[in-house]
Amino acid sequence: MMNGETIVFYLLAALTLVSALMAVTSRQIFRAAICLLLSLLGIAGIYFWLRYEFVAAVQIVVYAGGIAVLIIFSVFLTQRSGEDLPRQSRARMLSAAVAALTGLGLVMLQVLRHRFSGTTNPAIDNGVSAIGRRMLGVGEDGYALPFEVVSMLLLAAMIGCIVIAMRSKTKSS
Amino acid sequence: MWSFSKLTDLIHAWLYETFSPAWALALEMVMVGVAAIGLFAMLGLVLVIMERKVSAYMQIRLGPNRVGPKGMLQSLADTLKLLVKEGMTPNGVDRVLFNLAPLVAMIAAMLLLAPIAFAKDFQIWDLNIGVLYITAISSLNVIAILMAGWSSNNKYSLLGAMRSGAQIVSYELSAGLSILTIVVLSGSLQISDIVTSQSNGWWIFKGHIPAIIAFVIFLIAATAETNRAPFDMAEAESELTGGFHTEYSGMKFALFFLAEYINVFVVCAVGATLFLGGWMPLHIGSLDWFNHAMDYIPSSIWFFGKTFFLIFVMMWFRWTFPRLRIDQLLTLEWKYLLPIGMVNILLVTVIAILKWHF
Amino acid sequence: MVEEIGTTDEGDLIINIGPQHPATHGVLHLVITLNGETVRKVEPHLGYIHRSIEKMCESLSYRQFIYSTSRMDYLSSHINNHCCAMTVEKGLQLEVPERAAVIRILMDELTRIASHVLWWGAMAMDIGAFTPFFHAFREREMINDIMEETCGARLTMNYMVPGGVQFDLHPNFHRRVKAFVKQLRNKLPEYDELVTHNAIFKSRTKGVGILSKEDAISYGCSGPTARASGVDCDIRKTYPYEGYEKLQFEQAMSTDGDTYSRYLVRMVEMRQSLSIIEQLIDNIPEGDFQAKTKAVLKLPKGEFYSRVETARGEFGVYIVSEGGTTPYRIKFRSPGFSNLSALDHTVRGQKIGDLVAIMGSFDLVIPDIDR
Amino acid sequence: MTNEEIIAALTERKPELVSETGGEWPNFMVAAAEWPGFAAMLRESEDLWFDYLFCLTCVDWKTHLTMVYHLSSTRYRHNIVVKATLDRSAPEIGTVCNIWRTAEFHEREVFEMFGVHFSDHPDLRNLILPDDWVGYPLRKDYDDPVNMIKM
Amino acid sequence: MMEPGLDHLLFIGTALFFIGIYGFLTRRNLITMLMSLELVLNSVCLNFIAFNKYLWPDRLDGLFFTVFIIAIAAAEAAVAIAIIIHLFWNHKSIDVHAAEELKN
Amino acid sequence: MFLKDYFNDIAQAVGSLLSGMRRTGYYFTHHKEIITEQYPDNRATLVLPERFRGEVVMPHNGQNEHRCTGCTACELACPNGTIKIVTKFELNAEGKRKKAVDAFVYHLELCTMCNLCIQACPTDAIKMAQSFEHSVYDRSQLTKILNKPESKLQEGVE
Amino acid sequence: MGPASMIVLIMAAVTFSVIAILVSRTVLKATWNPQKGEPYECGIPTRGQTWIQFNVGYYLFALIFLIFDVELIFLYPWAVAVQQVGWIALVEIVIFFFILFIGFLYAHKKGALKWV
Amino acid sequence: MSAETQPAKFPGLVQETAGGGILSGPLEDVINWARSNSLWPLTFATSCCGIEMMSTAGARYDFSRFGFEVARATPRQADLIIIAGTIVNKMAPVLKRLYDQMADPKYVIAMGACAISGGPFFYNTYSVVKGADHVIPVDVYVAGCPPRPEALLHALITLQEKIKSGGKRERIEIDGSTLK
Ligand code: SF4
Ligand code: SF4
Ligand code: SF4
Repeated sequence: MMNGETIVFYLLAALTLVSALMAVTSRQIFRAAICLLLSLLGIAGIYFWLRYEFVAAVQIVVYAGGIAVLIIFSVFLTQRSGEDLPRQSRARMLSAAVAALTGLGLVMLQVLRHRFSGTTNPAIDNGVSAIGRRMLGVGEDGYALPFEVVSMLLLAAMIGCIVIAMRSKTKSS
Repeated sequence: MWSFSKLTDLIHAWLYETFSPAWALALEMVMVGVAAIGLFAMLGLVLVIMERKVSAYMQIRLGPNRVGPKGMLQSLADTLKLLVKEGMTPNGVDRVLFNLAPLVAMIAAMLLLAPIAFAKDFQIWDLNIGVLYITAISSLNVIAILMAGWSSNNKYSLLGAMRSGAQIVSYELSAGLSILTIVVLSGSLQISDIVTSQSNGWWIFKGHIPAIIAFVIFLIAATAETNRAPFDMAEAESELTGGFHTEYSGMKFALFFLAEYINVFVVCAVGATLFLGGWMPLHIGSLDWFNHAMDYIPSSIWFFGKTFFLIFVMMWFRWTFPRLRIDQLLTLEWKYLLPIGMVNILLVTVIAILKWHF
Repeated sequence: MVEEIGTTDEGDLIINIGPQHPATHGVLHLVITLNGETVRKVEPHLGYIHRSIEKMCESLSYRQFIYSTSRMDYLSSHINNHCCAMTVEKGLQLEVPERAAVIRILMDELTRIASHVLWWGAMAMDIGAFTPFFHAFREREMINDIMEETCGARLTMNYMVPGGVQFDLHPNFHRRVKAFVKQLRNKLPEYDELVTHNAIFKSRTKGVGILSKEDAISYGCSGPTARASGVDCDIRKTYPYEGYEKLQFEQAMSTDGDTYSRYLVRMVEMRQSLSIIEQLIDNIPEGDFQAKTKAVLKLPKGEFYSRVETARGEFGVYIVSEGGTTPYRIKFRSPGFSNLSALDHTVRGQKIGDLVAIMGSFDLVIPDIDR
Repeated sequence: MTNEEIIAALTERKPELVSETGGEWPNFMVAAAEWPGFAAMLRESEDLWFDYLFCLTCVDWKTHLTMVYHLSSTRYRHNIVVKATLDRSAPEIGTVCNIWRTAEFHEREVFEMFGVHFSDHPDLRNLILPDDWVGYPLRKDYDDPVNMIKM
Repeated sequence: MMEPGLDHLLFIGTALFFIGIYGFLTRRNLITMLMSLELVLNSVCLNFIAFNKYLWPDRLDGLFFTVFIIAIAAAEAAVAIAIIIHLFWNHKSIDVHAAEELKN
Repeated sequence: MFLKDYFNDIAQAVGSLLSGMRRTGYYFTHHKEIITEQYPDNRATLVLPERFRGEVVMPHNGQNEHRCTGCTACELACPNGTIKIVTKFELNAEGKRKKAVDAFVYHLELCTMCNLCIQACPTDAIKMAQSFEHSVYDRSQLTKILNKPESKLQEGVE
Repeated sequence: MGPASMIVLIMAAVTFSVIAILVSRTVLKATWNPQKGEPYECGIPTRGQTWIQFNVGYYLFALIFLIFDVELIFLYPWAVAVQQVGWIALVEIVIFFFILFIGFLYAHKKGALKWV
Repeated sequence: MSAETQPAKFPGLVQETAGGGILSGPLEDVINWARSNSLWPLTFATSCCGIEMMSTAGARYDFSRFGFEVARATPRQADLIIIAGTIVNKMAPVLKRLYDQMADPKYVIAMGACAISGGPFFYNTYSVVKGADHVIPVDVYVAGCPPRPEALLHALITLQEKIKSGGKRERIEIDGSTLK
């Protein structure tokens, strides 16, 4: 029997895949951006469905709140967003589609053939406080180091952005 | 004492007795949905009339007083009128996104209601990342605004939308930081935990100076995030006429309006929950008679009282201050609020680890 | 006209502000070239309220044409009328009775305050504060009451006639004016509290929209707009008329030339107008309020020019007479027209939010510009 | 300077100038062709320093047009009126908007109202009237049977 | 329809991946290519979470990887967009051809 | 000192903002400051100043007589042609033909309430009334004939 | 209620909005004219296109925001665990902030946080 | 103020305005009640009368008491244009466009002599529209120059009465050819 959860899952999956497809095919760049966002929200929905609320929230915060806005701004900045993107050559689209479909087929074949074996240990709490403890842990399975490394990465990214963007700004004016 | 939880339990039990589980669940869902819509609409009506009255009194005038007793039906008349006003779609707009945008705004606003604890044990969904959830969902607003602004094919809308995009996004940081201050103190993201952690005093009292600083930052950031004056860049009337909703009319516009007010309500509710103890009554140390007296006031009244107080403060801001310019607004965030917020977090960490809070 | 395409340069956006726009205080149409939020260029398009008053006045008698000038700068309608009456009197070589002159000055100053008060509210509203607007109307309504009692109308009073004023002062006038002076003196600190000292307001206006002294002169700016840039151009001081030379007051001046100093100059002017009123209110000479004139006025052949200081700046009336009962040609030199021409220069390079603030500080009245 | 001094100072420089008397301020007639140069002289001379153009207009005398410039000095507080007679059928005079920038708008107004052409004006378009307006409304013979209801 | 399980999630992940690849191959515009890339990254995240959920529910590493990937994706997007804008300022176009020009 | 300036800025800004809020807060709590007059409710007590110019009227006395001789001085004085006087000739008591006003047409929709007609009238036949409720659905109702039907010139007015 | 509430709320929002929008369609016979469809720009026909490429001055802020936003999401689990972990958490966050603060100062110094 | 006659001099059809009609009975009454009590004006002022309109909005007269408070800067959300001031030929197409861009139902008040007939600028001017009803249909005329705030309030009440009584507004189809 189909219960509510299953329906929701399939709805989310459909949302994700359909809007992802539209994101890569739409010739209206702004719409493509919105579709991408919808697709990412669909993924967040799947995380919710899987009861990984923290990841879902992170996904929404970063993608909806950050990356989408950034992409939209850069669209405004660099495109005449009212005009359609140029049409691609049919051959190119076809070959890309064939390549993607073949890839998909091959991988799925492998996936379905492969018997995954996981643990049968009981699931542990994936609540935020567990995540927090793990993240701050300095021991064997702690993520303290990556946590600090991320800050380095962010620093690097920020400096990179500023260097690049500021240079172009001074140049433009 | 009368409480919501008993009522909901009763209904729940009755439903499951009378109907088969599937039907009961469905019915329950419908009831929650209807209740949510009702709450939503009520809040909208009340907030609109409140805003008008507050502004009127600050502006030495009377405000609406002719529709219904003391003008209380004014916002009802407005709603009805908007309901039967033409909601048109101009040519040349991106029809899909244009019509989708108010819907997105509504969905975002509605979803925000889920984790709010309206009273003792009365919460739609007490999920374990409560406040993070609210932060996440409220960032969907940006998308609604950008969608509306872009799809309107109107220069004012576009400019307004981009402004508010930049603004909401920036102020999310300080809002997040000030929320974190309380999270550090209470050690949980779950709304119910945060409320219970304040049973012996609200965080604004027992969190020392960092909590107060965080509270102020939160108020400012909340005002900015809901696009209200003095941060109403998006619809800066004297510059961009209507901002992102310039082209919207009738109910489509009303939905934005409603969503905006619900957002105001939600951020104030979050503020009340984090800093003012949610539905927790005011308790003073060991003043027992006082505490008992306070306990007699229903928890929902405490919650709404605090929330409406914060809303009033935001209205007070709105009707007092001039508007900031967009660059000043961003400077305020990046030069003042963010560094202060970061230092504040460190401070509160020390306090939390030393257990200096009560 | 050649319609330009939307962009002039990469990333430039052309946007219309007005004719129906809350910030333009009427029906000014500005075509703005924006780069991001920065204003590249502002091109005013006028004429949305061009009522051809100059042409119309050519067929009105010297008594009749005065009323049409109160519809130009309706916020200083008295002062406009005053100037017209003075020009006609100049032509007729008519002495105005002393009482009439004092009444005129009193009314002028009340009008100036009313105009500045309204401007104060509107300026605050432009910057986004709504409450001051309503508070401003409280004081403005008091002036309106005084006007209504004596002149019979609230806005377009039509009180001046060649040779004096239409009616004598109302018996309540003294009492009301004194009450008003007291009230405004009490409320001005409140104004400061709400707007002048407000940190947001200051940061919005300080150092924004700077107009240098040379530019102000070259653009023909006058009134508070020019005085904020350090031009001493108060006609009441420089070319006194109607007994202003006997009064004690200072020209409100500033040298910064930014939006804030334009604001401050007007605030100071309000206080000065109050002090002028205080100097006069107890010393109104007895006598006629109107000189005897013929029923039909005829100006001798010649040209007559007189200038006054309205709330917005120098207003001039230039009458060319052929000796008939109607002016042959009449030209109104309106302060707003010249002030507006400096707008583009002042706004360039500022943000679009500043544009509104700068326009607010110029205190434009569009019918005054379009005539 | 008093009016007499101004007249003296100017006739000294340009003896051919015609000055009118009567009226409050000294009145000078210049030839249209000489006007921009004369204007620059008025603006630049240290003793005259007419830096403030407060009124610029035109009068239609049915046979000819007269441009009228009212100037004053913010330094010496003296005033002067300069006039130039123009041919009515093809009125043309040099612009002074590089000398007094306020002239730009005033000249545009005179252009549309009287049809005076200002040579070298940077942007001579209709300012107040609609772009497709026909006729010069402030000329005496202007008639508009549609819009103008005569009393 | 079946009860959703690991396979379904993996299918979504893989499909997203190849949709992203498809977009990456067909688009000539840097921003849209970046958008396709985001899809690819997300498919990876999804797989991590799926494995974590269905195979090793006793661990949190998949979750952590996802969070870190999101963080890195954000940083990457920021830098990429900075570069795109930089390119745009210099070449007035963000077509890949413009980027190719950069190589020379 | 950088930090000192930084905090000074903040303190000053907050201070100024708070003083603004105190002002609005004062008005919010002091309702006696409200100055609103409630127009349709205060209609009965509304007294307008006697000089207020609402519209031109022609007073008639008890015998339905007015003072207008039809001299058209007001028509000439009016700057915008608001008044049109239609005259007729009637025989007076001595049997002389005499000009009299037939219809005093007054276009309220044009009138600017400038008072020039009143001042011009040699016989004080017209005056300004304080009425102001002139709203109508149809603009033709604003054109009025001020002399009442069958009204006559008052005795002794020349 | 659990996660199902999200579905319920979304459904509620959608039904509410759709019904509200449809009411006026049924009740009102709206008129139409060609000018109604044009974009509103203060009563003047708009000049040129709206959807043009446009200088967004704020993109730099958005860039930096994104970085900080990521930082913020790492702070959430940290904040929850602070009291359980104790001093180490403080040390870690001080390092974390310190590194970020360098970036912040750098941005400030470079004038990236100033308006264009 | 009873008969709603159509001004004779204007050519064209009389059309029922949008917003009337489909529903009847009490529901219609409720809708009319809502509409009449929530007339959001467009901030439209061209000249002197605009100042009196602002006075009416101001604290002393406060038209928000009737629910007219929410002055909208965009015609899409406004229900009412108060034509406060002179309309000149250059402005007429703008006014028409603004009116056209408003969402139905929409109402118009002509405030002051200028808006009714050109008022002081009726004779000898070449640029003034002799009455705003040449451009857009007008529901209520209020005379005065300017009408005092009470008079405007009276006009608003008059308009409310009209809406409440379900007054089908006559709409005068204007020959579009004269306007650009
Ligand atoms: S008041 Fe003025 S406009 Fe009215 S009728 Fe008299 S003269 Fe004419
Ligand atoms: S009202 Fe007076 S001025 Fe006018 S026609 Fe009658 S008597 Fe003459
Ligand atoms: S009616 Fe009178 S007050 Fe109103 S706009 Fe016309 S001239 Fe001005």
